[in-house]
Order: sequence, then structure tokens, then C-alpha cells
Amino acid sequence: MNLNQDILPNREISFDPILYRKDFPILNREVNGTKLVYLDNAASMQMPQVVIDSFVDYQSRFHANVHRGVHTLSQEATDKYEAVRSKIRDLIHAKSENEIIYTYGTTDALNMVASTYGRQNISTGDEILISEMEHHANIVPWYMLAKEVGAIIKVIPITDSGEINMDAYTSMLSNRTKIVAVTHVSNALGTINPVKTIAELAHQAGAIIVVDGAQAVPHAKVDVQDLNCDFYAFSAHKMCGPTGLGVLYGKFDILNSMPPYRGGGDMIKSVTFEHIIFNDVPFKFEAGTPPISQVIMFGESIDYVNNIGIDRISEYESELLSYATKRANEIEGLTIIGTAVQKASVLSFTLKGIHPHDIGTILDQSGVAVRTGHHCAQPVMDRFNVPATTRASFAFYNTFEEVDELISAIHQVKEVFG
Amino acid sequence: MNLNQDILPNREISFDPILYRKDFPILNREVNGTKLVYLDNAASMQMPQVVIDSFVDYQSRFHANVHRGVHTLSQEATDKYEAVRSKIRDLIHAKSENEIIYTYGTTDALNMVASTYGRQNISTGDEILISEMEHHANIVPWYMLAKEVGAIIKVIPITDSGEINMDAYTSMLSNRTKIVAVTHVSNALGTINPVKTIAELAHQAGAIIVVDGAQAVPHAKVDVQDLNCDFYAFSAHKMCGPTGLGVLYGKFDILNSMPPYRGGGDMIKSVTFEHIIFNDVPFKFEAGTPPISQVIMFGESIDYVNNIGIDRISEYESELLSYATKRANEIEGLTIIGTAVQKASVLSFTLKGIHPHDIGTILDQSGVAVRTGHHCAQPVMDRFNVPATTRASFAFYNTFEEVDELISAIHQVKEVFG
Amino acid sequence: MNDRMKQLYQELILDHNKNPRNFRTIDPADREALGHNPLCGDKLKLYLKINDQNVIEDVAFIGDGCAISKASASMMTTVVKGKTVEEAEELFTQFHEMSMGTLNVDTQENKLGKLTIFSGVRDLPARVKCATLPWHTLHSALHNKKEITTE
Amino acid sequence: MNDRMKQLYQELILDHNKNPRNFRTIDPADREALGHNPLCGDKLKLYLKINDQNVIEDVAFIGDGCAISKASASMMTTVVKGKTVEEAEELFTQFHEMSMGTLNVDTQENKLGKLTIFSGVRDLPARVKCATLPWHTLHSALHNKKEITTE
Ligand SMILES: Cc1ncc(COP(=O)(O)O)c(C=O)c1O
Ligand SMILES: Cc1ncc(COP(=O)(O)O)c(C=O)c1O
Repeated sequence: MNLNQDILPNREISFDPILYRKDFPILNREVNGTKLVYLDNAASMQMPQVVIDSFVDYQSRFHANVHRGVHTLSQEATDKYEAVRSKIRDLIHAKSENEIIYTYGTTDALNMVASTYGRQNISTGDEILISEMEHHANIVPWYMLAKEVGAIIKVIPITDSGEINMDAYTSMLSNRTKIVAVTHVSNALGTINPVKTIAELAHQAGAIIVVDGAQAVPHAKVDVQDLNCDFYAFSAHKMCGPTGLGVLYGKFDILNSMPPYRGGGDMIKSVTFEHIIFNDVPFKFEAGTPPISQVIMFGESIDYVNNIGIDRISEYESELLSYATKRANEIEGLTIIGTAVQKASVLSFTLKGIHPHDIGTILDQSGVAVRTGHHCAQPVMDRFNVPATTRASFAFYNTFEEVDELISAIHQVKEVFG
Repeated sequence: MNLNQDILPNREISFDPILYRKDFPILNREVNGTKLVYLDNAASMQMPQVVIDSFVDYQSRFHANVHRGVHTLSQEATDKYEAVRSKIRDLIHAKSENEIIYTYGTTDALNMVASTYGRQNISTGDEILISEMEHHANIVPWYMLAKEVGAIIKVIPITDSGEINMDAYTSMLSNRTKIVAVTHVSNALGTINPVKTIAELAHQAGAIIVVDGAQAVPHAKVDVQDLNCDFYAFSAHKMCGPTGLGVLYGKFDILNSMPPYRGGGDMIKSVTFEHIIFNDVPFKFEAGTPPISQVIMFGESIDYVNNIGIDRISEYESELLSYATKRANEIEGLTIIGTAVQKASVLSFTLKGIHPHDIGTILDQSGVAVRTGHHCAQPVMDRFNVPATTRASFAFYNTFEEVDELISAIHQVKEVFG
Repeated sequence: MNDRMKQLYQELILDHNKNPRNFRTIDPADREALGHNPLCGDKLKLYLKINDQNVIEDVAFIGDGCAISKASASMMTTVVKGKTVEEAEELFTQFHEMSMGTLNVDTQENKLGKLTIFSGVRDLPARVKCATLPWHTLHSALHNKKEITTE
Repeated sequence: MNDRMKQLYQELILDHNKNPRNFRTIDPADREALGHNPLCGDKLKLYLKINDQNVIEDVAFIGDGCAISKASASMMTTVVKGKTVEEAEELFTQFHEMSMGTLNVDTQENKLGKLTIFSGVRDLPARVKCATLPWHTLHSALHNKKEITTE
């Protein structure tokens, strides 16, 4: 493939993805006899060598269970493990590292909020507002909670371009609204939501706001204090980190007043069969052996991303997206789903008369890995009246050449289907 | 240290731990200027190189999110990830791989049972029997459930040697008993409980049995069908595997009738805001991006342990324990806590007039890593009227020489305290 | 475009995808079943008329899906019409085995005929379920189950 | 036995561990506080008598704990008795800083005197909390808090 020079933005080469590609061993892989073009970053990002190495180092030299031992290994493991809390605090600009709870993923984090804060504060007739563009992880826990306590879920509609309808949102708020749960960035559409405004309105109505940050943290600077959100959840594996680790940020006073989630070791101060005293925040929410090696790896991931600079990443990814959008729009029969003004690096589209599943298969034969399906956001599919879309999602290690490979592979799909 | 030849069992060298030690890079580590003697295996076992390598290989060549993609990487990751389910089925002799649920640890698995089966089936006045030797992970979830639904927790007493008082247990069972929750092997005492008999009696009373297998699976052959337990939980990190992964086994029909635990992606078949159809077992209980790399590593751990042979491991560890017990009993002022006839490789003890914390510190100066404290089993400490114990726990890579180093370090402690 | 793709997306498949045969409802039908593959959103509804000689007199489907599942459904209807329930079940088994790679249509005897055009899916694990969904749905319709999901 | 251990478990510490001073209750006391380190099970209860000149007239403790925490409590009681609340608070701060390694008792001015025997804990992160637990408990008793936990 040749780079399409005409519509390539006239870039000063301030950001060179090639510098970073070499850090990711998997990007050298071949797939179906051709080089891998990995454009499924919204599903899970790849891991740089330094993070892989940090695991090898940890298991080869430091592994022990944390928080419980006087011996050297346990102490060292605990120190390394706890040190990451303040890195995460800095990453999302929380006030205190005690507001950082290690979870097993965004899904686990959102379930934690629904099961603790939710069960404690929501009752019959209360309303939970969620947007029409939520990931299942930010729908199903609320659905389950609502069923259990008799609360009502109301859906904030989105516009044809895939933006939250702010007028509708405003008019839906009332003193019955107890929780507003929205995604910061939509994984299906790419939309970046005006979370700060949404939070302000929610607070005015007396509700709290729960933000799904799974797609935001890896791609843009996040400041939970500035956004003034009450809870913020994200996953390590979407930002160069391992699977099996997520983070729940919560305002300290809220966390402090919440009942625990899982029961077990480490989340208690004292146990008799008659009476249990729970530990302090954040440990109260971290029962059992935590994801120790995963936390330590994620510390490395954060350092890695910080070294590049999240602002530079945002900027570069948005150049990539503009280019991809431009080229995709030139393809006849291609419709982009999600055309918000503020978008992260997600390009979701349909091709007239061709099912996404077939597109995915043929693209894969050219080594281009994209996601096809409902992206765990079936209501978005229903909203746009499509069974599924094809989604290319970009990371900072993707290149303009790879966008061209995507476009050329889409042309091949069209050839096959005549 | 010289091997104490007199009381060393007259072993045929059928099991040579040196063969396996070289597989564990961390065992070459120095601590406080002397070689590490790692005797904290009940807290977490170390990881062999092949398992570490499997992580590197996975992240360098196969990583992608599972279950959702048509592209090659996602397909390969899914295949590798799903293949481990049948390895686990074989490991614990379950009937079907659909009875194997991936969780984030034993603690998470036991909470899952309490939150799903428990909430569904337990109500006011029902009784939950747990033994006096349970780990907090098998106490707190039941305590929380009991508080919520108004059930009653009854504690099965243990004898002075640390065995379940079976007469007491039998007499406590009644038609009010709904759940019996016991550990297969006690992490604080080493006791191996007669789970098969306990299960039979529970079933006769119409109760189900939940078994905490965290300390059993790494050290002995487990056959959940023979034991006839309804649920069985354990953690990967206690058997050469990674943190952040556990397993919940459940009988299929029970799992099938249970409500889901966490809500999110992958655990649903279809989502509208009005109605959600949940996925089939086991996926119904696996919401969100699962611990993919952890599962794949654990597959390697299982292969590694199978290659050695779990029966050979059991036998060798029990020789180690006998030797350690013999030598420990020679030390004046030392009392072994937990002297059951059937014991796994755990040696818990107190030293007259010396606090375990001081013992732990001084042992650590000789490179001997043991655990001191309540071992997340405060009721056991109360039962034996000690604030804490010192616990040495052995794995197949420990040697008789290491037992000698432990004993000699204990003598040093006594010297210091005169 | 490599050979594997060319083998999978042959003219015949593309044609059945574009112009599916028996793409309609039957009302009233003797048997109906719903097939669903939540992973890619394939959905189809199958209708059967079976006479008292156990012969499939009519068969039709409606639904939404990828080219593979649509073509597979369309070709299935043309093949099973006029066959007995037992013959249809045998085809289901053979089709299933071919897709899983346990039946080699080049070397082993079978009655699949033109259905062997789908043999390429065995190399595409993600697509096996698309090709077999209509057959699983038929299988459950014949067993009077109402809904089937493949994943 | 290496030097670090010898430094930590000196005669004086072992002696205070074996024969703790002021190991009793005060009833009625002006202030009481409970200290608890759940990790190792250290527990202590501290009693204070403070006169209207703000001087600690009497201080005593009971409890269960490791040698380090017991000796630290015992030596603390001998040192703060007769001191003003302000002086005791200053000692708390300096003791805390010494244990955390931010105060170097060899080179920086301080009023710790024989309490510097505990300076060795700064190299043993797991034990810092044992040595400082009595002091944290004193600090909260002086601030009228009833319970304190270190971990
Ligand atoms: C007997 C027993 N049960 C449960 C647990 C909890 O396991 P985890 O911390 O891996 O969830 C442990 C280990 O800490 C244990 O030893
Ligand atoms: C917007 C959004 N929310 C939530 C999730 C769930 O994250 P996880 O699967 O890591 O729990 C994802 C990713 O799958 C996502 O994209």
C-alpha cells in the first residue's frame, strides 16, 4: 500500500509512532501470511515489552502475598503494590490515593458501585438515568439493581450523530433521580461526552454521577476532580496493561459511608463469629489476595504512557481518526456510525448490503484486525437500526499507512461482494 | 547447616526437589545477605519459569480480547483461553467443563456463591454451618449474607488437635440447615477435613455443601464428584499460577438455576433497556473482559504440576511435614498448633514467651520466610487462645535442608530472647 | 484476496446471499424455530411443513445475518425440501461434521452434494457457527425446540 | 544473628519486654485510648492522669504484643511521666520521624535520649508500626480519641 499523499494531513512529524511500535513485540506478528494491522484497541490494547518485563521481574524476584507478612519478600511486594496507588491517583488526578480501589476490571468496578452504593441508597421508585450509548457493563448492573429494589431506569436518548441529547437529559432530571451513569467515551461510537456538564446537572438535581472511563483514560487526560464525578471506573488492559485489573475511583466520603462489597481476608479489622469490624477505605473494598502482579504491571504501563505523554497521544490519535474518517467517507456505500463533534479514535461503520461479519473475515485475511458485532452496546445498534457494525479503533502505535491498509481492505470486501 | 541425619527419614530418593527448584527463578534470590528459604507457600506459591514464559509468549504473540472477535488474534486467544477449562475440569475431576467458572480468586468465588445461590435460597431463620477453622474468605461472605437475609450462622467446633468435631457437627444438622461451608484443608492448622463424609451428612439433612479448596488443590488430588460437593472454590496463585484468578466449580444443575452475579458484557445474550436475556452457564457468571492471560498461565501451571504428579507431591510434602514436625517437637517451649491425624504441609506453632512477630523478624534475617499473624483465621487463634502463630508451609520445591534451616533459625530466636 | 477467501465467498454463496431461496414465512407452519448467534447478531426464523409420511413438504426462513449464514440457510431449504425428517437429520450431522473438520468431504462418503461448498469454514473457527446456525435451527425445529443459540 | 538484629533486640529492649514498667491500669484515668495493630495482633490500652498544669502525672498500659511494641510502650511510659502534654507531643513527633527514617538521631538534634534504641526499626518496614503503636495511642489519648489502629 502506498500512503495516500493527497489527503494525508500536512503533519509536522512531532509524533512518530514508529518509535513506539518497536516496544510492542506483537506488532511484528504475521497473520494469514501478512503483517498484523491491529485496529482492535478499544477491545484491548497491546502490551509493551517493559510491562511484560516487569511481570517477569516481579515473579522472578519479588512475588509474595501482600499486606500480611513480616518477611522481606512480602514487604517488598507490598511496597511495590501500594506504590501504584499514588501513580493511579496522579493519572486521574484524584485527591487522595485512598480514593483508588483496585478492582478486577471496569465491569467489576461498576458492579461494585451498584451493589454497595446502589443497594444502600436506591429504593422503590427512585430513578437511574443511563445514556442510550452505554456499554453493557454500565447497563446490566443497573438493570439488576433496579429489578431488585424496584427502581426505574430511564434512558437518555442520543442524537443521530451519536451525542447525548442534553435537552432531553436536562428535562429528565428530577428529585427522583438518584444516579446518573454515563460513559466518558463511547466504545461503539467514539463520542466524547461532556461529563463535566452532565455531572453538574446531576448534582443540581441531587443525584450522583458514575462515569465509565474505560475508553477515556487510555486516550485523553482525565481529571476526576475537575469533572467532579462521584465514581469513575476503568480497566488496565485498555491502556497497555494486563487483563484482570480495573480501578474504581470514588470520592472519599462516599466510599467511607458505603458498605463493603466482597467479604474475606484483608477487608476486615477483626473477625469473631458474632461481630466483624471492617477495614478502612480503600482496603474495605479489596477482599482476598488482590491482583498483585497485575497492579505492579499497570504501574509500568502508566509510566510508559506518561513517558510518551497523554496529550501527545490524544493529539496524534485524533489526526489518525481525521485521516481515517476522510478516507472512509470516500468509499461508496460506507456509512460512519457515530459522527459526534468530539470523538476519540473509534471508527464504526457499515457497508451497504454487506454484513459486518463478512467484512471482518475478509479484513482479517489481509491481516487487518477489527471488531465486528454489537460491541457490547446492543442498544446503540438498535438506535441506529443496524444489527452490528465494523469498528476500527486506533492506538498511538498505529500509523497512517495502517489506515491505508484498512481502506484498501475495505475496497477488497466490496470487490468480493460485487 | 548440616542435615540432621539421625532423624531424617530413610528415604528412597524417589522425589528430588532439586530437580524442580531450578524451574523457580525466585528461589535463587538472596534475602538479607543469605539465600531465601521460602516457607510461605500457603500464602502464595512461587511461579516456575514455564508459566512466566507462557505469559511472555501470550502477550508477545496472541493477546486480544476473547469471545467477541472474528479476527485471528481474538480467535486464537479465545481458543487458548477456553482450552484451559477442560484442563481444570480434569484437575478437579468435574463432570463437565461447563461446571468450571473463572473467578478472580477463592474469595471472589465464595462471594459469588453467597451472593447468588445464597440470596436466592436462604431466608430468615435458615441456618448456615461453618467450621471454627474457616479462613475469613469462608466466614465473612456468610456473615454478610446472614445479616442481609436474617439467617443464622452456627459454628461447628473443632477439637484440641484441630479437627472438626464430627459428633457436634452431626447433632447441629437439621432441616433448618441450608448450607454447610467448610474448608478442605485449613491454612492455619493444616488439617485435612473429611469432606466426603461432611458432604454426605449435609445432603442427608437437605443442605448443600460449599468447599473452600484453596489449600487442597495445590497439595492433593481433588475429585469433586467423589467428594460430592456442590461448590468447590480455589485460587491459581496457590498452585504455581498467577494472582487474580480463581475457580468456582458448581454442579451444573445448581449453577443453571442460579441468578447471575456481576452484570456486563459476555454474560448476556441480548440487551434492551426493558429486558435482558442472560447467557448460558458458565458464561452467565463471567461478566466483562475475563482474566485472559491469567487463565492461559494457569493452564501452564496445571501442566507443570501434572508433569510432576500430584500424588508424588502429596507424598513428598507429607514426608517433609513429618520431618519438620519431629524436629520442631524437640524444641523446648515450642507448641505445634494443629495436630490433626490428616494434615497437609502446614506447621503452625508458638514459642513460649516470644511473640510470633518477633520470631518472624528474626527468621527473616536468616532468609527464612514464614508467615506470622492470624492467617486470616482469627477464630482459630481465639480457639487456641493465642494472639497469632508462626506458620511454615511447604511446597514440593522445599528441601529437608530448608527444614533444618528453619529449625536452626528458631534456635537463634530462642537465644536472642534468652 | 487469498485462496481461502475465494473458496469461501464463491459465486454460488454470494448468489444465495443476494437472492435467498424460500425467504418467506409459512403460516400456519407445523414447526417453527428461532436461531440466534448473539456474537454477530445473526438471527433467523425457520418454518416447516411436515406431512404424515414424515416428509418435509415445505420449508422457509426469514432473518438477518451474514452472507455465510444466509446462504447456508437458503441452500439448506433447497436441499431438505422433499426429504424425510431422517434424511434431513443425517444431512445435519454430516454438515456439522464437515464444519468441525471431522468429516473430510473429499475423501469420506457423504450426501452433502453442493453443500460441500461450505467446507471452507472449518479453517475459520469464527465462522463455523454462521454456517451451522440454520442447520442447528432445523435440528431443533425437528425436535420441537423453539429457540436455539450458537456462540 | 546479624548486626541489625543485635541492634534491634538489645538487652534494654528485651528487659522492658520481660519486665514492662507501668504495666497496670489507672482507675479512674483522665484519658484512655486503645491501640491495635491487626496485622500482628498487637493490642494495648493506655491510661493517663493529667493535672491542671497540663503535666502527665501518671501513665500506665496493659496489653499484648510483640517485644518491640511492648518495650516501646514500657519505655514510653517511663519517659513521658512528669512531662507536659506539649513535651510528650514533641517526643511523639520525633519518635515517629525517627522510625520513618526522616530524623537521623545520630546527626540531628532531638530529645529522644534512650528512646533512640528503637532507631533500628527504620530498616524493618514491617516493624515500624510495632514501635510506633504506643506513641500513636498516646497521641490520640492526648487528643481524646478513643481508638487507634495502625497497619
Ligand atoms: C483456606 C483458604 N481459603 C481462602 C483463601 C483466600 O484465597 P484468595 O486470597 O486467593 O482469594 C485462602 C488464602 O488466602 C486460604 O488459605
Ligand atoms: C465503554 C466501556 N465500558 C466498559 C467496558 C468493560 O470493561 P472490562 O471488560 O474491562 O470490564 C468496556 C470494554 O469492554 C468499554 O469499552
